[in-house]
Amino acid sequence: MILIWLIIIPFLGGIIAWYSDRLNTALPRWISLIALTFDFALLLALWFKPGIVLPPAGNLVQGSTMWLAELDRSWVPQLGISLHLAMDGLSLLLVLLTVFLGITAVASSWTEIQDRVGFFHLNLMWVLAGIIGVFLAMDLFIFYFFWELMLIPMYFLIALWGHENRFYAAVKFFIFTQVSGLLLLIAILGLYFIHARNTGVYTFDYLQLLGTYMQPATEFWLMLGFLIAFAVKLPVVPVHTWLPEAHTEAPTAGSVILAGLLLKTGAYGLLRFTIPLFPRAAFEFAPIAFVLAVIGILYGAVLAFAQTDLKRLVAYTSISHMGFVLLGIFAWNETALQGAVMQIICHGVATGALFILVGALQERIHTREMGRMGGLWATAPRIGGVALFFALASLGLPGLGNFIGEFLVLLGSFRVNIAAASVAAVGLIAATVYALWIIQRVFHGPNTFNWRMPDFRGREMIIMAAMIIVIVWLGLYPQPVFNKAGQALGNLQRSVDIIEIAKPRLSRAGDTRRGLSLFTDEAKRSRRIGTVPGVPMEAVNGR
Amino acid sequence: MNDLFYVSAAVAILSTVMVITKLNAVHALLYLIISLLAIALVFYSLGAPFVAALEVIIYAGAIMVLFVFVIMMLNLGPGSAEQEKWMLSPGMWIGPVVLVIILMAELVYALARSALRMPGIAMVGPRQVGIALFGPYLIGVELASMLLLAGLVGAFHLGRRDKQQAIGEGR
Amino acid sequence: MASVPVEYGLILAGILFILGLLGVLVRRNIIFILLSIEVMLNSAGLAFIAAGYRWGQPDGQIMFFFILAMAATEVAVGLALALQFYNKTRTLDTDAASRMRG
Amino acid sequence: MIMFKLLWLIPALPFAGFIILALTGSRLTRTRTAVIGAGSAGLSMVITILTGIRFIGSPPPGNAYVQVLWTWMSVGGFRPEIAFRLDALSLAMITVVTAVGFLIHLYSSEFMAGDEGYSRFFAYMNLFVGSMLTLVLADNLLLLYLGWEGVGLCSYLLIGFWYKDTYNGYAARKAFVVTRIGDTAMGIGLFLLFTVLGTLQIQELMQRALQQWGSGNVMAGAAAALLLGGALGKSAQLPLQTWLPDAMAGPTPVSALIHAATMVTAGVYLIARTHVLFSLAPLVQAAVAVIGAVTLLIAGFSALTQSDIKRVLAYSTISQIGYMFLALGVGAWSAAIFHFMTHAFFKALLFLGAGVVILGLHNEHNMFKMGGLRKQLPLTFWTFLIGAASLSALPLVTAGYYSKDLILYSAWASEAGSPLLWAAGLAGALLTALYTFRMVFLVFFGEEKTRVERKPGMQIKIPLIILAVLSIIGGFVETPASLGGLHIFTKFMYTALPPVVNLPLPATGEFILEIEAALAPPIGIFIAYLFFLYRPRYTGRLASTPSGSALHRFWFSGWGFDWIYDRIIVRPFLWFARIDKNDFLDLPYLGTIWAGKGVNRLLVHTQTGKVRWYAVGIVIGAILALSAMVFL
Repeated sequence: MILIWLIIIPFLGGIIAWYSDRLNTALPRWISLIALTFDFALLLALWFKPGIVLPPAGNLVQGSTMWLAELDRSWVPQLGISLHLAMDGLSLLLVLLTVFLGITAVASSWTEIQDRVGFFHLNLMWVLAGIIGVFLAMDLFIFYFFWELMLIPMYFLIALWGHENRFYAAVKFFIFTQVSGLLLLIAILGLYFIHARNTGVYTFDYLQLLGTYMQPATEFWLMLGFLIAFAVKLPVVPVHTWLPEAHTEAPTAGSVILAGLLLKTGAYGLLRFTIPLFPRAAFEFAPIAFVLAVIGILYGAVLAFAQTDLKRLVAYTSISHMGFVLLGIFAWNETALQGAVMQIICHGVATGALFILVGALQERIHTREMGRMGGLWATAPRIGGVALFFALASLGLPGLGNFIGEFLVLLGSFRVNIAAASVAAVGLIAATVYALWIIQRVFHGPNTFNWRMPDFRGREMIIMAAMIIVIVWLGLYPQPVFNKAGQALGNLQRSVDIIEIAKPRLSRAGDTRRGLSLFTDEAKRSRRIGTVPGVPMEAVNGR
Repeated sequence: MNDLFYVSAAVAILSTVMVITKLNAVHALLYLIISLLAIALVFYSLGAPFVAALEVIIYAGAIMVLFVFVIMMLNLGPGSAEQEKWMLSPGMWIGPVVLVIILMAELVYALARSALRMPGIAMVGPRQVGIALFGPYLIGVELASMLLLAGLVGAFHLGRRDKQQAIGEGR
Repeated sequence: MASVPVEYGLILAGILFILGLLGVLVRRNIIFILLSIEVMLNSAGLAFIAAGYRWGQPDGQIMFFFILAMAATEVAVGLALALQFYNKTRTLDTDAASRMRG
Repeated sequence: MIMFKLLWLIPALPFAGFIILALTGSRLTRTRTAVIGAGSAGLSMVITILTGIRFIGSPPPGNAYVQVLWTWMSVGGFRPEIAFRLDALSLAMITVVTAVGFLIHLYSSEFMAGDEGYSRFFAYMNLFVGSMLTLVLADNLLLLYLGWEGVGLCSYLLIGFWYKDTYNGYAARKAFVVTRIGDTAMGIGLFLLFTVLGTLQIQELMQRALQQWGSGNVMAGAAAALLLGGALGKSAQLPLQTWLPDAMAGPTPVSALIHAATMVTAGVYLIARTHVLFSLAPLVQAAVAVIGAVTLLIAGFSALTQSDIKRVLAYSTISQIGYMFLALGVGAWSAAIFHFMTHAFFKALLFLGAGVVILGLHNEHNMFKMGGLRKQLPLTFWTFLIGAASLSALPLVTAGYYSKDLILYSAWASEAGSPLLWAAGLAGALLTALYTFRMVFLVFFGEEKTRVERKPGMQIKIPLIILAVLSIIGGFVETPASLGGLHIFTKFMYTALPPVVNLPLPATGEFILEIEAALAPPIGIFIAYLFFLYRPRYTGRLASTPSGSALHRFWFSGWGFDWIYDRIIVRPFLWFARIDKNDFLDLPYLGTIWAGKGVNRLLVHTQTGKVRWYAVGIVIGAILALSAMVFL
């Protein structure tokens, strides 16, 4: 039941905040803050719940032992829809991130939003509720419901409280996500009917749909449907162009949620659904995904450098950073996956903080154009110091969380694809270029326009301090996060392995995955599954 | 009965042609009434006397009277025929006629494909119609009555001259 | 009683229908358009009657009854619109009412 | 053992200093800031010295002590720890880093006294010392990488310390980005090492490398080459040397500490630390030697033409690190570390002396506007002269002589050495003396051109004196065979690094080599005297010939490397960024919008507003529908 409360609390909090607007405009802020804090407390309770013993290797354990908390109620049995929410370590981390960033988003818009405060918080809280739902749903129908639920409030956040070009940005965002969402729906239905044809059971339940047998071509197309929906959210390079617009035009809280959370739903979808549901097709696709990821890393970084609008610059850095996540997910070994999860969390916090910083600057000097800034360090050293910190986090300075994420992703993917990992590493140089450019252009140099502005004070310093602590903690002692995620990722990996064992039709992609016979532990892995590296399963089975 | 059908069909077609070609609205209206009466005869020859009567009473009677009233209210005057002639330039006929002929050809072709010179079976009297009308079709009748009511309200609302307009004309 | 072939009735309905259609397409005067629509409705009714005649069932006539009700309503509303239109534009030319062009 | 238990404090104290200064901002008084800043470095030095005495007095088992603080992470067999390792190599490094670091902190407390960013300066400096110590003490390559990037960051922050000048920011970014290129190569090297050998713990790694790879193994070559990439960036060696001269934009103490004494030698340390890999890859090791030799010559020639006193020292640093690379390349690991140590002393001394001059002359960097400062700044002159003599490797009396002589000897005599490398080194020695004394003569001799406004106080004088003493006596721990054959330093190093493998050479051969090495510096000094003091006109005439001035410009600009990089990397990058500001990939989507609008514009014409026209549409639709029904 705790899971449904996690969703209902922000949902109701939003409604109450909306109505309380009439009494006092400060009330919605407090109500949202209290609701989210309550959620946070619930999550901490889940975090400290006694750990769950890892099931023995090679067994996909279904049912309650997999989860920290689970809720499974039949809803529309005729269609096989059930209200199935479940939380494992991965979901817990992402929901924690959601609530944490939600709190910072509320706090960062404390003075920025003065217009329709209640409605703003309604939208904010509903987006958060939708995102939490996405991270918890284990029924594809429910998942799709939450997936769509988070879009519409987001659309309003951009379209009503955004900046100059907000309608264009909001519509673009909506069309991109909606079209890709429809592809997702088609793919879900396709999977649903194929599963029903195979087994006669109509169900949307994730665990039952795992391992559905289908023709390779069908699997590929369904995988593509899932992939595109998540790739648009992530975003992967050719479908990324909604992101700079949306991020730039959204209000600060909207940008924080977009960059910190909405993008993560794409990564989560790839991790939880695309690869486990369609492992063979996904691995066949992996080389292309690597190429796209590498292009995204470099292209995003170069374009970030090219921007003159500070917020747009930060937006492009997200494309670059999420390229690492894509790389890590498709590398699909423990190191890379852990790195991807770490990158998801740290990017959420660091980029969220950068957006809050940009928002704070815009509130003070009413421009985002970097050409109109310069030398702000002298007048606002705290803002400068905090910005420097997050710029360094963004460029992957060791000792900060982002470095752990990027390093592990590269380390893991190096094992799978040397070229991709090596070229992706060049992205670190490009990241240096744009991160330092921000500092130079905004805080260093002469104060040409004679800006005078108030420095960060209480509220803002608290937000920033919390985010700095998280990043430093994750940079120096990330093990608690790895422990939480490890169990969930282990389950996901095992589910894929089992599918591959159950259906002895290893494709070429299987070889790619263990193609580097050079490296010993891949060879070990193969032995466990029962193949010789580089030899397809058919040969082993004598077919 | 066959002769009645053919003759009245010819009359109906001819008078309908006049309806769409006449320049004067009242003349056209009169031709339409003739056409309707001819069709009433066709109905009779097709074994539907009740409907034939309805056609005469409601169509040729009530509905046409509406037209007459409206034309009278508009009070178009002598210039209207010339204007109508100007509006009806000969070149305008070509396109519609071609389209319509194609449509007709298709209709005839469709009918001819299933050509079975099917004869009619029997006369269906008012009694049977009444039983069916107030039996299985009762809801339809109710709906029709509601439609008529809506039409009444709509016509009343639309036909009313709003005050501003009246003031404007009074000046 | 040698009866009329049903096809003939249908063909007559078709001819009347396309004549009405022609009227709608060609005439610009709203009164004539309404008249032509009456012709088309009537021909549709004729088609129903012919069908009912073929099967000897009352359903065709009942359909005609409904068409009749609809035609009456349509004429009432249509003529009211025509009056209103004439009051506004001082003409019956439908092409004058083309403010909705893109 | 209790002393060793305090090992973690050595890097932790400067970090603590950084945190305190960063949190308090500019609210502390200057004195307190200086006490915290210099004090944390000083305490760290005291602990280092005590630990070092203890280490030499009663070495721990295996001549190394490892202190594990906590497990950083444990993911899929990747299990780096936050652990520090104390052995002879790291002890030598941390001693130099903390000692020179503390002296420079002390110097800075006076040097920076008038600056508004006083506490920020000390915060960055403390962060640097902490990171450098982490780098040196790290037990695994990932922690080393943390320190490695940390020092790079501090270098960036301190070069751009006076941020209001856009040029400083440019120089700082250039330094960070260029070194990051090397760092990325190093990062890939780490991936490779972990993927193949399964650990990043340095000792474990070296053992596995020895077990799994034979000499000349491709993997070992690749790994060594990638690590070398990192070392080249950090140590400003060819082809990544271009950032160091520009890095002189930072405050002078920064140049002394980061860009002369410690950070830039991190590459030398890295190669020495992973010497096993390089031994397994003779080709890469040979490349190290060649790069060192070429760099030392190129930088030497550039130093000869500079007019900015700090840029002379910067090129000289590149050149001296070239010597260290030469030593590493021929397998003389200890010699490289020995030269690192003496270089740290005399180069820091030279920078600090130059700082006094610059401060005294109102930020004047141009040597041609100085002159005759000998009388006005006597202490600075004498200490500077000692530093210059040591840099020039003046025989017998200076530390630089002993370390450089060792390198030259190894370059000839070592298995991996060759007469060519030795010749390059010798030519470099002559060049070093030439440009060093050119600087001394221009600045301290000749006519007095300006008045010194500000005389140094005690906080500046003490470090100068101590460093001057170290620049002389620092070399007596290691002398060639003909001068007593002391081998205290190398013997100590052999507990961590293998000795150099020398080919048998007759004693007379060694003696001849020494004579030649000893003769080169005095000749260089004499030429400098001839050209820059006795007959400066010759120089002007030589430089004004067409080929002379072309050569001068070529050397002055650092052999055109900046120009080439600007053309092949920077400009294409900027060009692409400029034309693609609005993202080409958005074009297909914009295209759909345009297509939509275009079709809309076409279809608008169908909306005539005429009823009959719409009726025609219906008719055509009916015809089509009917056709479909009838004919299909």
